[in-house]
Amino acid sequence: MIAKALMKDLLIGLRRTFYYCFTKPITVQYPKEKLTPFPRFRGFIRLVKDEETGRYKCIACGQCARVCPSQCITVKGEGKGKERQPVEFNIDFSRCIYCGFCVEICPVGGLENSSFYEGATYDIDWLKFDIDKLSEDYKKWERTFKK
Amino acid sequence: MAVKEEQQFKELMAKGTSLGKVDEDIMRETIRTQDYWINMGPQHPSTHGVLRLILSLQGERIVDTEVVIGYLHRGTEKLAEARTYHQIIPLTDRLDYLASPAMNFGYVLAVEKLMEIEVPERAEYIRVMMAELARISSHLLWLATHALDIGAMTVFLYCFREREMVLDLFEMATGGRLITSYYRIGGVAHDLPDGFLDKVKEFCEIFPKRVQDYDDLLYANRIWLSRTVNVAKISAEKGLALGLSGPSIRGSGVNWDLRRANPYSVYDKLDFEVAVFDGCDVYARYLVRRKEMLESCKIVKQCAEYLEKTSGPVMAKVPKVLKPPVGEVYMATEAPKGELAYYIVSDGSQRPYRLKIRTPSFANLIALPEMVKGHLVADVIAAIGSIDIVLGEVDR
Amino acid sequence: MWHDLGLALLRIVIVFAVALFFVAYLTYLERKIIGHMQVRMGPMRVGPHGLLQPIADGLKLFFKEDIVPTEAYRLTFYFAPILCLVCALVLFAIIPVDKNFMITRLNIGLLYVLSIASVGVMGIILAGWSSGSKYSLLGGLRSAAQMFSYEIFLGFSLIGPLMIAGSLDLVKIVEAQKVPLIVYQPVAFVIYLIAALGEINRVPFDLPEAESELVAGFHTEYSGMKFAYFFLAEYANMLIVSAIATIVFLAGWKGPVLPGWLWFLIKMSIFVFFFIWVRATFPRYRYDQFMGIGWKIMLPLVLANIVVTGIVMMLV
Amino acid sequence: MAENEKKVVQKKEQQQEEKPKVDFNKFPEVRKIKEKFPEAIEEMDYFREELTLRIKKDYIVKVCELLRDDPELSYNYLEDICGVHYPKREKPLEVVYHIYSVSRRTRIRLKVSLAENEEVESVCSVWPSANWFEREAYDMVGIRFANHPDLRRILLPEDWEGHPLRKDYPLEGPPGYREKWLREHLPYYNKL
Repeated sequence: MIAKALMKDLLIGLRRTFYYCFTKPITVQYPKEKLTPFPRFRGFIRLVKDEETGRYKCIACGQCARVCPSQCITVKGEGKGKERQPVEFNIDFSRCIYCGFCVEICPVGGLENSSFYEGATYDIDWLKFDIDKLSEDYKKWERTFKK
Repeated sequence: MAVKEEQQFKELMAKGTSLGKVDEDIMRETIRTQDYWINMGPQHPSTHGVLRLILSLQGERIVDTEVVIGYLHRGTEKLAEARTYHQIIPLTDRLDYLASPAMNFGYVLAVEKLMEIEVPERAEYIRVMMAELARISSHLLWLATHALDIGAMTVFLYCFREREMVLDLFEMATGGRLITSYYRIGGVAHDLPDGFLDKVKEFCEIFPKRVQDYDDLLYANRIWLSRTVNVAKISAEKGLALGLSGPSIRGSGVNWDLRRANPYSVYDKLDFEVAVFDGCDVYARYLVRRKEMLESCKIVKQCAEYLEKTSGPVMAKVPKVLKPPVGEVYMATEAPKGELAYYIVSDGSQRPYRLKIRTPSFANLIALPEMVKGHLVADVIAAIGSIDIVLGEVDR
Repeated sequence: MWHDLGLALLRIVIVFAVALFFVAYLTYLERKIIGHMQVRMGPMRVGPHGLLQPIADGLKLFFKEDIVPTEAYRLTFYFAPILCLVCALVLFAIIPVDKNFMITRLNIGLLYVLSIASVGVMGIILAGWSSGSKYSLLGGLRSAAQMFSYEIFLGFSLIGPLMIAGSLDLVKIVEAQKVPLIVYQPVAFVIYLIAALGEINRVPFDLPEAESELVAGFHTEYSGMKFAYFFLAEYANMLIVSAIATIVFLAGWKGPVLPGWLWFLIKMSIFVFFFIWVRATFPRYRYDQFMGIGWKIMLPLVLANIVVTGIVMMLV
Repeated sequence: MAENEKKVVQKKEQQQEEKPKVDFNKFPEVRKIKEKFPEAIEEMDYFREELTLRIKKDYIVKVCELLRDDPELSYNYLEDICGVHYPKREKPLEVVYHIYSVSRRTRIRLKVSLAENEEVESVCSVWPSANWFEREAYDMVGIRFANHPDLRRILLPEDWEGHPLRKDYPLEGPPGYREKWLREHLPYYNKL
């Protein structure tokens, strides 16, 4: 009763906010500071090139295109057996839902999830990635966006 | 004019709400007044998305509520009929986007039940852990927005701080923060990364202390109590008849948690309490979810301890092309918001013949008009918050 | 004569410039303090630590499109925010910041404050009514009931101190306090604070604009500068209420060592901080509960306070 | 690998065929219904530990009331009502009820088959929560419920044509819909 009259319940709350008034903020000032995503983060998809030979790891088997729930991948390949390479590989990131199924199903590890996530753009064509753009270093994408 | 109003009034009385007749005493207390219609939503700060309520008011007192939904209808069930069993997983993520692992969980369990797939135990523990983390994150977001609706805006950011920790855990293990798509038919996508379990344990240590923060601001606060106690009451019997499930019905004293009642996965091996409070009001539902967060934290801890000791496969041997037998299953799981069930009709092909998703929010929303009848406008907000709806789930 | 007029004008300019500056920076201060209480930073982008934020906000609001709903009563719709702001700013005229520094000294100072404040309420009611929107109307209705009843408690809670001070003149009230009146009148002080929260629409009593229920209450339909007027009026009222509390309960500019105006500002900012602090902490009352508190708890308390004060004064 | 898969599938199919005969009289639900309404049950099935009863259309409300009110059964919670469209069947529409007993923790599935023009009695009087589920079944599959208090569309707009979850309803909307939509929005979507 006395506690209620003295508004103890309210004072507890006031104490809590006052305490946090002097602690360090936990927020990140986004465009200035950025958090690095975890290695598994599913960002934009990249087409991996073999570092030694400079050829695509992809063998254009088309499994990624088939498994894609939003059907945003188109693949065309040339050559036979081990020589088979993609000549056309398009991902429409305006449709992509970043589920990672294509990366998961790829039998040769030809695709990977980069940690690039800043895909907001005024130009929707920018999101339609072709084979050259897909195999670029993803840090370059950022520059194209900022332009 | 007066005669016409009287006529309208009588018609309205005869029509009643969609669930029953309006209590006439509430309708006109002492003075004769005219009804006042107000459109709450689909764009309104506290309808948690695109819910639209048409309230008819006497002053600020609610006479009748009509709930209009469908603004977020994406045709998930139709889409599912055109996709393979595997491709449906990302669709289920987007039902309750605040607890997507729990949404995946129900679906993969349903397909596994249909195909009789035995899932490795380690995978089961990982799934349960993720689902419980999702429950914590969903309840945190619920508490955040519920408190914000009632005006306590600081709780919002405290809750988000802890939710961020859970999302970080999700990102670390699954690669997605909100839309995890982590579960697979027969297991999970990957094993847990190194150092993950330590982070989980750290979270389990910190979290109960942080709950104290919210308690300081809400638990005994007289304003919070006066806004929630005896508001939007619904009895157990009525609640069940109106389809309430999950925390919403446990706040009315019904001890019914599908994790205990019909244990699935490894819930029967885990030690946790079902949170039941019998206040029947908004405050009781707050208490239920508050306790549930702490219980989920316990479950996560147990899972982490188990997973630390064991290793093994996280994926059962499942054919790449899934062709379940002809038949139908109904798999109900306890999602953060209530009973989530998938009803799959299979015709033996790669794609489900029919996938009906019974979502908790949809069923819980049916009880809203009954709850808020006779209350004030401000209580509608509290009631919506207390049944914890997500429009992605309501409209599917 | 010209000399006096010039001096008066100078005072007016100084007081209003300082008042508007404070009002503008009060928004910044509020966002910053609440930000830190919520473990975030508040405004950080415009200028160092977001110090130019109020100016940026002002510019933005100035260039915003001015929308008038078709259902609105145009004249009152335009007039209401101006009424609100003018009523709030006019009150600064009699605030004695220091013994000799004020625009004008009225011997009925406190009465003037209470009466002008109740005119300011009309602005809000008119805004709610003339917007032609249902949410605004509900907000206006709420504010009508809320403010009229809370003015009663605000007035009554000041009567106790006034009996001791023996004057309505703000300067005399301060000079009559050898010890701050809060010592003699703690109940009146608490009631004053609560009533003040109700009077200036702050959490936990911000029902006229309860954003989660009524979107933005009486100013739902307002945009651009008209919205800014309401915004400024609200914060100006907050300053006024704090200033009155300082004068009546904390002995105004009196204090050792430091100059009087600084003491005044320090004491005032304590109240301002308190109002912001409360906003960060508490949920919002429901409309009927709020009125219940006023009429069932505060009115008996404040009347008892007056009676007790009177009896004690007779005996001593 | 592929052979393995085939084997697994074959195994599954074999299991399917070897489905053991179930003694349906061991279920109290079946006994009680048979006792009271001997003609009500058309067909019984037991698959993946789920009991399915196909009920004659006219009996559905009576059976539901029995299930709810009988103290031994006490099916007090309606989980779901769902419509399924089987265009090849003689009676193309099917309503599926999932009912749960909170006290006994058991579930039962009832089914009602309907021809295209037939109506089924609404179970709103038994469980008020059926209201929205039935509206949804009407909206999505086009099943009409008699004596429903308020049978309108629930998810789709009032003026929508057709019932999307029917099998003959194309995935991309009604024919011409997409073109019409594109024509209306073309200035904005030109860039797409």
